[in-house]
Order: sequence, then C-alpha cells, then structure tokens
Amino acid sequence: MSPLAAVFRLSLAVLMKSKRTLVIGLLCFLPVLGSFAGTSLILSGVATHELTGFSLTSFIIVNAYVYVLLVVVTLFYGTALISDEVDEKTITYLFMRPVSKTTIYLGKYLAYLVAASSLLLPSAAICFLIAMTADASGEAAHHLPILLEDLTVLALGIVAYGALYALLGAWSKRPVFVGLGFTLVWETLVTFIPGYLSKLTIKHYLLALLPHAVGQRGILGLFESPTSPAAAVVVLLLTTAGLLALGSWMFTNKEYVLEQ
Amino acid sequence: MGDMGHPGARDGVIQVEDLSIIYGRHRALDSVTASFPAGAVGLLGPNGAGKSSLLKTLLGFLTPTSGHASVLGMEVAARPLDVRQKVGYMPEIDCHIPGMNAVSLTAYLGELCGMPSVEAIQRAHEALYYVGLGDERYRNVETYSTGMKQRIKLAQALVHGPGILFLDEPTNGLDPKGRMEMLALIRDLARRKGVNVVLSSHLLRDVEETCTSVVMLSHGKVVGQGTIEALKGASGELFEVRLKGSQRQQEQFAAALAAVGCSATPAQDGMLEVALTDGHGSELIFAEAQRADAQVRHLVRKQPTLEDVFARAVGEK
Amino acid sequence: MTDTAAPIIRAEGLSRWYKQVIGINDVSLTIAPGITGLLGPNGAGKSTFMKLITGQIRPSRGRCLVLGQPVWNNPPLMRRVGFCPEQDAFYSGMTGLAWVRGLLTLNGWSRAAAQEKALAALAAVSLLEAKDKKIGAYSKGMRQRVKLAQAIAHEPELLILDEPLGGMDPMGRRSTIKMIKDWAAQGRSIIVSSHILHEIESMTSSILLVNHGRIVAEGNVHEIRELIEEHPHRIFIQCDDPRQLAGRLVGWPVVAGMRLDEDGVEVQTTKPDAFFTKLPDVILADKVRVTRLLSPDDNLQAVFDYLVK
Amino acid sequence: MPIYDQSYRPYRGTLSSHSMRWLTIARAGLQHYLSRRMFLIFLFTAFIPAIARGVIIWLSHQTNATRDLTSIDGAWFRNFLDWQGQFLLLVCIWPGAILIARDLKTNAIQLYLSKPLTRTDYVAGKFAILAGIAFLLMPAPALLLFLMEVGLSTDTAFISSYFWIPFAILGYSLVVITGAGLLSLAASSFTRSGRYAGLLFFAIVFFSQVGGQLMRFITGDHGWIVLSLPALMDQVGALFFGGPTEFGLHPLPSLLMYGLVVGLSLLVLRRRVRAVEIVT
Repeated sequence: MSPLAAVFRLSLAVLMKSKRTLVIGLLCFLPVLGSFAGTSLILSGVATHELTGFSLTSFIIVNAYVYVLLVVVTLFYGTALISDEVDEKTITYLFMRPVSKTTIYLGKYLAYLVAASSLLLPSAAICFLIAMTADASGEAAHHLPILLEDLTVLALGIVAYGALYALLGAWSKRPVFVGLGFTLVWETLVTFIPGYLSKLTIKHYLLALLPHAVGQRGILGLFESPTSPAAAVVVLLLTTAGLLALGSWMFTNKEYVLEQ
Repeated sequence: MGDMGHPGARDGVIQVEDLSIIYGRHRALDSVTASFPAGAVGLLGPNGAGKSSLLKTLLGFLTPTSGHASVLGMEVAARPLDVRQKVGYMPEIDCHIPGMNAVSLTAYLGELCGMPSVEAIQRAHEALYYVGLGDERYRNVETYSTGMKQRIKLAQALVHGPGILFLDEPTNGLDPKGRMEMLALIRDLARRKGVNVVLSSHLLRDVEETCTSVVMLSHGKVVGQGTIEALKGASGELFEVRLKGSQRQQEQFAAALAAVGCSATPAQDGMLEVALTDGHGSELIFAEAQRADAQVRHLVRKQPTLEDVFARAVGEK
Repeated sequence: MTDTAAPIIRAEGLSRWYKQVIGINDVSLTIAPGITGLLGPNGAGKSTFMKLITGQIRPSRGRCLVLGQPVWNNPPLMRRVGFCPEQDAFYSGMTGLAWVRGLLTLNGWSRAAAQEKALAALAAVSLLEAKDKKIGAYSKGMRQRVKLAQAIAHEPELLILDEPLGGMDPMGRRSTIKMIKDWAAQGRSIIVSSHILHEIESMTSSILLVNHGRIVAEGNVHEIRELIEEHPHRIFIQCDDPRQLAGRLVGWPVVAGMRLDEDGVEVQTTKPDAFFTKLPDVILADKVRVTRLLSPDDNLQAVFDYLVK
Repeated sequence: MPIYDQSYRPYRGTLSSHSMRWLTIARAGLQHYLSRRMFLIFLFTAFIPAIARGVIIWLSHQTNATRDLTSIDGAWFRNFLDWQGQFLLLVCIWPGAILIARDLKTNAIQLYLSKPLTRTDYVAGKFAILAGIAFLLMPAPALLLFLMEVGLSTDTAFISSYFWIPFAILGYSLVVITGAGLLSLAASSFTRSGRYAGLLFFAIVFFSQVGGQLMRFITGDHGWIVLSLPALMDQVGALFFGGPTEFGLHPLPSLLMYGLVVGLSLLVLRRRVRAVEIVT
C-alpha cells in the first residue's frame, strides 16, 4: 500500500470515529430541517405566495451552506488534522514511520476532503430534493444543473478553505481563532473596500461561481468587481496548490514537541 | 443540632453521622457513621469504595441524600465555604491552572482562599520550599512531570494554613524516591506541625507509614475504624528483604528458606517478601543469605500489613 | 548494511537549548550495539537526548547520527528504527489491532501483510486477547504494551524505549524486561531510558548517566556500582539492644563512623561490601534480633551527588 | 538563641470573606491576557477603526468641507459599535470560548471549587475577564471618540443635542456584552477543547442568523428576524440609539429572544460547571 494511501486511510478512520463528527453531522442536518419546514409551509400555503421551492434552495445554499456551514465544517476538520494530533501528542507515531512529512500532510488533507464533503454535499443535495417537491414536477429536472453548479462551488470551497485551515493548523497554536479572524474580519472587511482588494479572499471567487442572482448575496455583492467563473476556478485551484505547498513546507520544518 | 455543642465534636476533627449518597441504584455511600480523630487518619479502601465520594461530601461538592457531616465543628451543609476555608484539598486527578508557573499558581489559589495578594506570594514561596520545589518553580506548569505536579498540589493545599488536609492518593505517579519524600512531608505535617490529615489511598503501605488511625470503607460502607495498633493486634514474623547477589544465589536463598518451612517470594522493586514461621528469628535470613554468599542489603520487619487487617474486616462484614 | 561493530548512535558536540533553558550541553559520545541504559533524574536532559535521536527536534549545535545517518527528516531511516514514546497518547476510539496495523501500512505493507505483522507483534506483548478492544478501554499496563507492539511490529534494527516500565505492576515489569532481553538476543540494539537504577540494572550492564544536560558517566553498571560503594555509605540497623551491637561493630576497620538513636544504630562505612559480608557473623554469634536493616541513600541520587560533586 | 523552624508554619493572617473572589479571578485572567504580545497585537488591530474615526472627527473640525460629508451623531456612534461587534465575536471565540474549556481540560475546576468560593463566583469571575476585554473593545473607544468630539467642538450645539449618547453607548455595550459573553461561556463549559468551543459559538451565532433569515424569507413576517443573534444586536442598537433597522423594530420578540439566550446560557453553565462529574 502506498504511504499516501496508508496515511489517508488511517487519518480518515480517526476523523470518522471521533465523537465530534456526530455533532458536526447534526449541524449539517439543520439546513435539511429548514428545507423540510420551508417546503411544508409552501405546500400548506402558509408561506408568502411568490416563494418557490427553487428560491428556497438557493437561499439555503447561499446563506446556510456557503456563508456558515462551509466555514464551520472546513475549519473544524481542517484544523483537527494537525492541531488535534499535535495537542494529543499522537503525531509522534506518524513521524516515526518511513513516510515524508509532506506525504503525511497530503494524506491527511485527502482524508479531510472525504470527511468534509461526505457531510456537506449529500445534505445540500437532500435540501434541494426536498424543496423541489414544492414546485411543479418539471421544475426539478430543469433546475438540476443549478444544483450541480452549487455542489461544485461547495466542493471548491471545501478544497480551498481546507488548504488554508490545514496551513493554519500546521503554523499556529490557535488555528480556529486565526481562521475565524480571517473569515469574519478580513473576508467581510475587504468587501467594503471597492476595487481589487476583495480578490484576496476565497469567498469572492466562490460567490463569483455561484449560479444564484446577485441580490441574494446581500450587501457583499455591491462592491464586487466581477471575475469570470473560469478565472475564479483557476484562481481557487492555484491558491489551493500554493497553500498546500506552503503548509507542507511548514509542517516539514516545524518542531511539534512541547519544549522543556 | 448546634455544631459546637455537639458532644462528639470536641474530640473528633470530623464527625459523620448516617451519611448516604445514592445515584439512582448506585449507593456511593451507605449510611456511613465515622469519627476522625486529630492527627493523621487513613481513609482506606479499594478504588470505588466511596473514599472520593466521602471526601467530596466533606468539601460540600456533593449534597448527601441523607445524614450529615461536620468538619472542625462546622456543619458542612450549613457552612460549606467556611469549611473549605479551613480545609486544604489535594485532588486525586492530575490538575493545574493553565498558563501559570508554580509560584503564581500557588499564590493565586491562596488569594482565592481570602489571603491578601502580597501575603499570598510570600506564603506561596514558603509552601514551595517546604514541598521541595527549587528554582523550577518559575517554569510554566504545563512542562512539569507528574511528580512535580503532585508537589504543587500539596503546596496549594497548604498555602492558606488549613486546619485539616484532605489528600486524595498523594503518591500517585511518583517514583520511589518522590514517594518517600511525599510520605515524609505528610508525617512531618501531622506529627510536628499539628495539621490534621485525612489520607485517602488504596496503597495501604502509604497509610501504614504515615497514619496513626484509619477508617476503612468497602462498597460505600464503613467496615472498620480505629487506631492501626489496635486493629493490627499481635505482630507476626514477616520481612521485606533485598539481597545483593545473582539470580542463582537468590533462588538458592529462597530454596533454603523453603526447606525450613519459611518462604521468600519476589515482590515489587526487586524486593523479596520473607515469611518466617514461628520459632525462627531474623538471624535465619542472615544465616541463609551468608550460606548462599549473597548480602542482605535491606531488611524491614513488617507487622501484619493493613492488607490483612482490611481483608479480615471485609471478610467479617 | 553498516558493519555490526559500527556505533548505532554518534553525537559530536551535540547541544540543544530552548531559549535560555539548556536541554543538552555539548555532548560527544558513541553508543555501541546491544542494550544501553540511559539513566538520569527527571528533567536531566534525558528526554531532550531521546527527542534528538528520534528526530523529533533539531540540534541547536553539533551533529547526531543514528545508524550512521542524520535523523532529522530522514524517513527511510525510520524503517530501521522503532520508538516507544513516554507519553500516554493514543487514538482512544481505535482498537489495538487497527492502530498497529494502520501504522504498519505506513511502512509500505499491504493491509493483509500489515495485519499479519500486527498480530505477531501483539502476540509478542501478549495482547492478543485484547486486540479488538478499544485502546481507550485498556489499562495503563496494556496501553504501555500496545505502544511496545507498534515499536517492534516492523522488526526494526534499533529500538528506542522511553520509560517503557512506567506505571507497570511488578508482573508487567518482569515480563517487559524479559521481552527486551529477548529482542536484544535476536541481534537488535536497544536504548532504554529510565530514572530507576535497578530497573536498568536488570536489563543491561552498559549505562549512560545523564544529569543537568551533560553526560556524567559512561560505562558498565558494575563500575557505577563500585562508585556507589566507594562513597561514604550510611546503614541503619534496628534491633533490641543497639548499644551492645554498636559496641561490637565499632572495632571493625571498615566502620568509619557511627550514630546511635533511640531504637537503632546508624553506621557509616566506605566499604559497604566488606561490611555486609561480615555483618551476619556478628548477628549470628550474638543472636541479635534485627528488625530493620536499610541504607537510606543506596540509590541513583546518591551516585549523582557523589559524581557531580 | 532559639533556632526557628524554617519549614512549614501555620498562617497567622486573616482570611477575608468570599465576597470579592470573582474580582481575584477576573484580575488574574486579565493580567494573563493583557501581558501576552499576541493578544496586544489583536487589541491594537481592533483599535484601528476607532483611530480612523478619530481622524475623521479631527478633520471635520478643521475644514468645513467635510462637515456635511459625515455628520457625527447617534447613528455614527451606533455604526461604530456595530462594527466593533465583529471584534466582540472574535473575542468570544478566543479567549472567551477557552476560559472554562481549558479549566475543564486541565481539571483546574477542581482546584477552584475546592477553595471557599461558589460556582457563581467562578462563573462571574470568568465572565468579568471577557467583559473586561470587551469593554476595551467597544464602550471605551466609543466614549473616547465622544469626548474628542465634545472637546473639539467650539459651541455647545453638539453636547446639548447628543448628551444622551454616552449612556446609550454604555447601555448598549452592557446588554450586548452580557448576552454574547454568557453564550460564549456556555459554549466554553460544554467541551474540554477550547478550539471546539469556539467553533460551537461561531456555529450557534451564524446558524441563528440563517434560521432567522430563512423563517423571514419563508413566512414574509419580519418578526422572525429576531431569531438571528446579529439581527438581535441590531435591534438592541435601534432601541438604544434610535434609527432604522433592516426589518423594522420588534422590541417584544427581541426581549424574549435575549431572555432565552441568557437563560439557556445560565442553565448550561449551572449544569456543566461543577466539581464532580455525576457518573451514575
């Protein structure tokens, strides 16, 4: 078995066994509940008349997934990869194996990708399917490509944010604080400043790819200088590669042992 | 019942009457009645016998289902804070205040007992000298070994000058030398410094070497209490011996003893436990050792251990 | 393969400090194959040396070679080294077998081969019956043994064990010591660290004494024992009539000094060996009923204080 | 010449009653964090908006040109406090969320509660640490800016019409810091890993936002917006400073939601902060 696959399988087993995966799984279930509630309100006629199944899913995808869940899940698993193993001192066993630290880093990153996407993507799809029952039967097939686009955006988000938070986990003792500091302050602050500064955030490119109307993006959308979807995907992938390279370099050269 | 006026309060440092703690079906303490005299008292029993539950009730952490307890004449249920001000507690689990060194931690906990901050720092240094923490007291506590953390736990229990110490498994995680020093400290506190001590431990040797009387618990019930001397009765001929010699010589020594009806069985840390049947004195050990040309380097006569006393007590109940 | 006589560990002017705290200070040594005991009180630089030879930290100065190669970020070397760390750290949700097998797959073996080797390793540490139990539910002794299992599972040439006997009961201690001796007999080199002298004595005769970040003594444990013997030794004897015994002993040339207290006599001697050999003669001749005989400072600390002085 | 026993001596001094214990905990915590370089850097970055606004005030008094561009009034201060709310959320994530979690991980809680102090003292002390830091972030700079504006203004027009602003600043900050602080401590007492507690806090705040927006979006009834904690902060801002809110003012639902958040947090704290794990 190749060392990369070995690290991947071991890390995935650890991630999936931890009790916290249960809680994060529960969090991913909440939007499904929201979608179910919304759909039943539409069907029972209580909801406002112009609300359709599709507008419900796009609201949930943008506000619940892209803005909150994506950050929570990627930040939780991204930082857990390195920081948890360093805090619990189990990283020593991996370092004492004939596997380069870069391979360990990438193997763990792949395990993170599977864990995060196995929670986010299915639940997003379920939200879509439930809400589609509120619209005419033809509508669901018509809107399917939109769902696929949304799932790609989420997947790119998992890939990019994951690389960033794994780097934070390898570099700082407080990756959650720094990570949320980046998301809360930098990614919102920078969008108030018109011009190119907002190109320095992952969220900008994700929003550029989102197939939903600008309106739903709220105030963030006003100052955006547009980026074409193709450019956005390229930038996201390049950023991810850069962050992974920097992260594995940091992980290889840093000493993870409590000094005397 | 007025706490000071209570007849038993004067001689007993701690009075416990018909104390019970029941979680659902599990009876942690089952109508426990005991009186802890002044000086060092051992609280004995295997893990899960209710030792920690009793200590935590005396500290006011647990509210008893029935019965009541008083510490130094103060009713625990009525005045938990005053009791805790007079008590120094050394918890069993590994614990420390994050982000502090030994001095700031001990001083901080002194202040939490009501000491002014200047006096707390001065008392902290005094307590740390006493427990044998040298200049490593300025290092962050996270980098401490278990042994050093045990010493800080004792220091923080002493810093505010308590009338009574509750020590829960004080020699936990200590190497042999550290254990001897910790027990010496406890003896010194109880015998020369007039601090009452309740030492809760499942290591009966620790209690034997420090306490004068014991309260024995098993499955939440008191199975015996009183001075160790009284409980032990006549002392048998049991020795803890260490020989300097090869493995072969030790086997020869053991065989020679067995031939005469005595026995020598290996025990902890390379020691031998030698049981002599009556009529044989310790000279036999020296004689057989010499014949096997091994040297007796360590010989301690052991009275019937508390294990036997405890086994008998549990057996009876 | 390097020839067998070559040293397994070589340190040249090796130093490591953390800001102002000295971990290890300019140490130069070579460790030959076989079992070597690394001995020193807690915090004496022993764990820093262990972290250097396992490549967990980099030297601040000097070089550290394991099996002839630098160890920092040198994955191929790890195929030949097995390490049992001191900390009690595990994936508690995982079973013993799954953990050892998982680590073995990192060595490149397929799942099946890793499974087989893992079972062999668990059998060696007699943990087979607990292989499917979660490590979180293991006792302290069992956790210690599963750590040993992952260290030997890939049959390394060099084993580095940090306080392997920590927290074990006498039974567990004896079986681990026997295991370590068997592994050495199979031609493996082993470095064992501990702060308890007689534990190391029972495993090996070659010792490295570390204290305050420096190598205090290197060599055979019997030489160390002689060192202990030479420094003034205190022996306490408790018996029915200590004055009468003291009277008999004071005439002996080996007795350098004596102190009487209520229930016994404390003898100082520089030749404890001779004293202990002769002592039984007096006891048997005068039918002295001895109830306590112990020498308070017959331990590692005594050696250090003596050597460091 | 008597030889004094150098070892242990009983303590002669007096031990004060347990009333001010929470202050001891607060002082130690604040001392700890305010002496750490990393934290001071963070505090400085949190002050940048205040400095920027100080410059704006200064400029507005130099040249009349900018006078009409930015009118310094209640809304201006409310906007500043709203902006500092981002930093308040960050402070609730660190050190807020680790204040109790780390004590649970290191079992420090046993040491605390074995001293003569109640669980309320302990929680009050930890809350005071977070509130102390939050005070530096929100009301302190706001009041400074207000004083600067009053100081620089030549006539009494500003002070006479906006004398109520300092009270509004203090009131708003007190309400928001108490709510966010208690929620952060509740998340912190819920787990032994500070990192995970921070994430829980973030998830609660932003999931409530999504919940509120979704219910409003579905039912069209703007009252639901109060479910969202950030929107709740906005409602409190409107109550204290007046001025518009995005989806109208709903005082009663806001009060209800605020009570719910504070009540639930206190309930979790009462259950989780104990010296003994009730293990049946």
